[in-house]
Amino acid sequence: MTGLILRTVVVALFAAIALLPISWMATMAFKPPAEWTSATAELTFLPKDPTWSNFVYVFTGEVEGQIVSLDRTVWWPLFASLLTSVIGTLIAVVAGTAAAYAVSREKVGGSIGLSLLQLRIFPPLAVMIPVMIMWAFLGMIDTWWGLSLIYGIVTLPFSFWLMKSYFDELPREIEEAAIVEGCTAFEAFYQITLPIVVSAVASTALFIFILNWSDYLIALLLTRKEWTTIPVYMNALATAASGQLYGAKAALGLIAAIPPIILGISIQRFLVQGLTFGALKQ
Amino acid sequence: MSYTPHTGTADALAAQRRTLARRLILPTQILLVFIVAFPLLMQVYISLTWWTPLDGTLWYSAYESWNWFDNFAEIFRDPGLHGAVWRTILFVSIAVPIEFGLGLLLAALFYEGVLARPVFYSLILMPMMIVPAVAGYIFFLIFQQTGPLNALVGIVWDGAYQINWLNDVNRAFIAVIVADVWQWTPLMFLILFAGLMSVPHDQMRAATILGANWRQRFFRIALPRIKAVIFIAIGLRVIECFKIFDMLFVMTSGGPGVATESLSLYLYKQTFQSLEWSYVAAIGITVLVVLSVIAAIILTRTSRPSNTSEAS
Amino acid sequence: MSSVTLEQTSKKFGDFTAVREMDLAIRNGEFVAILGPSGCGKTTTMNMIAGLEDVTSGTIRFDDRDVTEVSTQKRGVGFVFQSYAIFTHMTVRQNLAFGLEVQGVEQAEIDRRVGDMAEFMALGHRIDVPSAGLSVNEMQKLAIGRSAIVEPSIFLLDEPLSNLDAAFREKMRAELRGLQRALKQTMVYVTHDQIEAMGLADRIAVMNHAVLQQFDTPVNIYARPANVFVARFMGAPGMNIVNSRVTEGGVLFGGRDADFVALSREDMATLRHHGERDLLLGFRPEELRLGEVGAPGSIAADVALVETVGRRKIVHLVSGTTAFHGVCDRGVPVRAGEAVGVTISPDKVHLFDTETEARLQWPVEATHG
Amino acid sequence: MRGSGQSRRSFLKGGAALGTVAAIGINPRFIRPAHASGYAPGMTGGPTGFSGAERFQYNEGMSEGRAIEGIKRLVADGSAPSKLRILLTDGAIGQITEPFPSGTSVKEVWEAETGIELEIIGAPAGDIWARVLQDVTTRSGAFDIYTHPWNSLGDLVEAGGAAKLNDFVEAYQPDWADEERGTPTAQTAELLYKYGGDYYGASLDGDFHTWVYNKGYFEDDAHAADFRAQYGRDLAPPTTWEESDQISAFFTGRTGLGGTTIYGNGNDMAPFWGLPRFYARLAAQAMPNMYWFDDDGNPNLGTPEAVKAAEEYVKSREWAHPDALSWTFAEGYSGIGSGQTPHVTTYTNVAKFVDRFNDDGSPANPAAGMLSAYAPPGVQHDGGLVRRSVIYYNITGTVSSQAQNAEAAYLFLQWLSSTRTYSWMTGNPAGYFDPFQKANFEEPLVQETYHDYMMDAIRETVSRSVPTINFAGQTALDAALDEELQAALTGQKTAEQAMMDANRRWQRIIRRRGEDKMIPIIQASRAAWPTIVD
Repeated sequence: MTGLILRTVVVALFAAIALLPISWMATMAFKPPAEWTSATAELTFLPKDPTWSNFVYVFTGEVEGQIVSLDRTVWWPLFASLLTSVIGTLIAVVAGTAAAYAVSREKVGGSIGLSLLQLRIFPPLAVMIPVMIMWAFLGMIDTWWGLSLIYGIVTLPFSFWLMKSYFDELPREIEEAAIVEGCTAFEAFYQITLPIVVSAVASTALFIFILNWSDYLIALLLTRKEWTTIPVYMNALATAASGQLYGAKAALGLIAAIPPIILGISIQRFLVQGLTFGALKQ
Repeated sequence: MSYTPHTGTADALAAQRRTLARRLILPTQILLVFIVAFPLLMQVYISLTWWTPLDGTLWYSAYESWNWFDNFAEIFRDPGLHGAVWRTILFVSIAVPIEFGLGLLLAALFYEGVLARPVFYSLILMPMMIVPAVAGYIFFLIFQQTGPLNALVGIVWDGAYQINWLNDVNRAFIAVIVADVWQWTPLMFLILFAGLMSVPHDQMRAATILGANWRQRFFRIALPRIKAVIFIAIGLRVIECFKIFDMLFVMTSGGPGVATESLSLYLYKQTFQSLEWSYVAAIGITVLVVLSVIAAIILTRTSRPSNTSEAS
Repeated sequence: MSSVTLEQTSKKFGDFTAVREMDLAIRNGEFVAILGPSGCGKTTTMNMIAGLEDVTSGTIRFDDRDVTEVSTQKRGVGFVFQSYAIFTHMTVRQNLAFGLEVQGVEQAEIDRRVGDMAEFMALGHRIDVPSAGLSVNEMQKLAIGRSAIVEPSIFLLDEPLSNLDAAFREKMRAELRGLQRALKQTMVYVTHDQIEAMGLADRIAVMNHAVLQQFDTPVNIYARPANVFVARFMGAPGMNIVNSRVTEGGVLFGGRDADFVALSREDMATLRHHGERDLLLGFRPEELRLGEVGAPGSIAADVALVETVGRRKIVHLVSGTTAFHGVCDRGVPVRAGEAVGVTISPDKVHLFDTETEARLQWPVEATHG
Repeated sequence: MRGSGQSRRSFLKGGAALGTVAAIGINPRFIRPAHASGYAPGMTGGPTGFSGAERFQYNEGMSEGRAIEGIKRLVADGSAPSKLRILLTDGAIGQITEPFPSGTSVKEVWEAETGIELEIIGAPAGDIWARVLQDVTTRSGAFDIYTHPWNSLGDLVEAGGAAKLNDFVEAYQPDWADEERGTPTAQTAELLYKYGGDYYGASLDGDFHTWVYNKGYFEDDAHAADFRAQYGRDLAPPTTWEESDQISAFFTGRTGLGGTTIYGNGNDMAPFWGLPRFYARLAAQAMPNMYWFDDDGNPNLGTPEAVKAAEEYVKSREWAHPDALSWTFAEGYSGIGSGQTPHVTTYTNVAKFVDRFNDDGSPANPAAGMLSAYAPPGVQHDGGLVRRSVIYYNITGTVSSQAQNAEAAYLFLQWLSSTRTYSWMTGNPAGYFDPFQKANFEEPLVQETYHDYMMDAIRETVSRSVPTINFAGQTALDAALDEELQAALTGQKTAEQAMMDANRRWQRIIRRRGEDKMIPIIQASRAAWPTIVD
């Protein structure tokens, strides 16, 4: 019993360390400029004079007390993040699921699994120049489809490996029985197997959405202005206006952080499989 | 029984299934070829030249400054690159073991049982859900001269506020490690805990009955059993840590000086400041070769279990 | 090796009582089976003996030593899991040596004992193979050997044969019995399979709903079940239990007017002591004989259904509103729809109290007087 | 609730937000009755609707008018594009889009007179060169006009990203170098508009780094008395770096406005943003100049003079804010504005962003009303005092080589950068574009925005400003020097080691770019240096 309490205390300490930095940003988002740093006032954890103005500022571009009006509000980057993440997820999940099924059942495609793994391991910056040139040649820089496509490609390894681990577990007999009953091979896949793994597909999709939403580097390099995503917008806000728009940036950070936290916690069990490429199940 | 498949013979059926499989894999193959073929060819091509966009010619005219393997030779002579690689390796070899150690400790605590486990579990996972660029910003805030950490330090050591974090070479390096450990220890914990939970309960109990104490059970039964999971967890972190960019870019941009400049940040600067694109291509190819070997190792490790399960 | 005594041992999980006030005295060197349907508390009982579960109240003693508060590691029990719990990341040798190593036995001693045990278990030629590659048979031996090598005072086995197919199980059962004799170990064996229990155990502890029902030799459990549950649980099919009533004239089968059941003198004495009352009448299906309708001392019944199972026939009978069944050789010419006269030999009849379902004995406890 | 309309009118309220001085777009400040309408006699175009508008109006005989006429001809023959796409630094957009002082904006006037839409795509100041480069190297052709640091002009030209403007300049005669109204000297025009002898850029900025100080501190009796006691001379604007550093050292740790602790050196020292401070120190180390390269095109970073400049620069960190190494110009602005520092070297628009008052007469920043400026400090040599500043960043417009219609793009740039439009625009406090033309300094609206003290200081600074690197390889050269300086600033190397390493890296970059190509360019760049000695 003392062991249990001792363990709980240690774990609670860890949880506090995990939580404090996030909550510092969260409270910062509600602080007026005077409370941002200790240069102008004593720092407190909770805002002494809580305000929505940081949010008002990023959503409307103007707020009392801010002489700088924003050229762009957060609405469009928010939409850009959402749209490109969702479409990127669709591409990755559809292609990845189909390929995973094919490889799981028929061992086609040679070493496609290895290639996909390499794709994930490779540092994007070492290959970004040709990708930029290619994207420009195809007119895909700073477009929603260009960003969605690259998102779909870089998260493809995850959807492939995840779904493959699921299909590997599913006995072939299910489809064979269906084919014996008169289904075509495709119908067996589409009508029999897919419905069985539909929750796995859904979890994979959420997982990949989080990955896409979290991207900073790719959006930084492959967008200009129109389709910059929230993280890029957030960081650019500081470069342009000064390193001191702490509150507005914190508000943006909070907006960017919330969807992955909610989705991530809701699929936490599944995350393990995603992050281990399904290697856990042995 | 008396069912007869009306689709024909077993051979025809197998053929039909293979055809379907080939079609289903096609989109992925196309995407892969799309993203790999041209970039790879272009990388190889320009890496053998001295081309930079400043030449005023387009990349396909790069042959005008053909130089064979000079760029690859440069890789061995470039102290900037060596520094970045060395820092990255140092970063990985400090951050990942700490993450592993703390993750394992947490996993062990959870495995033994804590009160309100689901609540703490979710709380502890939160850092890894944060967008890395946002995490960089959070720690940029925390490590400010005028930020909360120094305020806290000021409370403990009265008046001694002025610890400079992000503008000091060594402390900035510590700060980015702290940020990385904060963000990714939860991942280690998540994977290791799942691994521990997959250790058959009976084996742990059998060890107990045979007289093993807690430590013996943990280190002789549980840990060896989750070797593959540990391998994955560490491998995953090493790879991601090696690529690290977002968090550093936002938090320090590699500064002060190059004190926190990782390989990725170095490549970014080479690409957008020095414009040494052919050199970047040569580095890219070198990295590709090294990583391919690593990927092959990982793949053989992880695919082995599924092969054996198919065999049985 | 030692004796094991449970005194008033209880285990509660919150509001749920898994084991209630159990008294059990296992003798030194005895092979005891704990038998019961799933959820009856038999595994909990074993876990308490092993120390894997703390007892809520009561005492457990090994010989004279009170081990109630002693941790699992220090109890010195051997435990064979249903899954065998082989450490599959180790070789056979490492598995066998594990217990000795963690107890700090000298290396030379370990080597010697591991070698001996491997030979004894006929695993000598497999000693350095990874244990993941063993056959099920070898795994069981390894599991037993791994427990035996630390010379436990008592050996606990949790349904070790349930993973096996029927034919192999019989072979392993024989082997297990042989091993127990050779090791001269006190063994407690948990099972839900009565045939296994009957075949292996010196004594059987039958449990139901957290309560020990009867602890006796297989013969006695079968011949003198302590209550209706044990009577029904043992044997396949179980004992017939029918309502009946004691009247002036005798015991009425199924509470009907007509047919009386013949009883042994001993039972008659018991009944006379109790006076007129309802009771439950038990008789084993294989103990009844089918004859002509109206044969002396017989009970008139109709054959509802006849099943042939192997060399036996199971005959479903109805007498008035009372259904029961009998077992006979497949050669007996009986067909559904026939009317038959059923005779039960008087010394094979068991009497149980309607309320407590306990066996009626002479003299009966005062509470039922 | 406060509507945005109201906050637009009272935009200077609540200016305590120091961090916001670096504008993304400041709303117009001057609210004046809109009574004037129509053009002044003889004028055919330009803004209308406010008093003084006639000063910015033009006719076909003027630079702006010629540009408009040119566009009209393009429209007439059907070759004019329907819109022009401009990549523009975020903080500069307001000067084009916000009405000033009331009525119309630059953008509205252009669109009304030509019918060609202006599409402005913004990018952060620090990122804009990467965006330009991305467009050039990938041949995206997403912009007709780039704006970028003047330093990058050489790289842009060499990369083939900029269209040569010689023919257009010949045809439309911009008044860039006009003796009455244009650049301070003919030399300046050569420097700002040309690269390698050809016209490529249109300067849209006056980034002659200027010294701004807190006059209130300097004239404070207590500070002055203490300073005199310590250094035996008056606390006055420094003429040499030595004096400047003494002032920095003196003020560090003293108590300033509102009880704030002063740090003596207000300069930001982050990579890229801090670099001009070092260049300014270096340039003054020899008579008449310490050039970046010697006569033969070899880098001068390994010289004792360079090491001395580096040592002094590194030493100056002691008096700077502890976080100065991650500071950009914006933090520098807020430092001088809040009274945390007595002096700073920075862009001239610090005066318009920081030194201003709210509508109710209260200071927008604690130090508002206390600021002044001085001519650059220097180094005393036997032959005289060499005082030097640098031109660095300086937003420059170029016509993209991928522009849909280069002539139309050029004509817009000519119109925008000609002295009348530019004077009008630069008076607008809503953005970065700073005055540098003679006409700008004469313009009352500009004077009002930038204050008189700044006008004088700018003129003195301009005549003593040397160009930082603006030829091909600049990004690589500056980045290499930057990295070595940062290494010295953070104590990883001594200043001497850093300079030696920087020298080697510069040599390597030049070799790699081809010495035969580079040396003539380097030698040519020396011609634009002023030789004035005080």
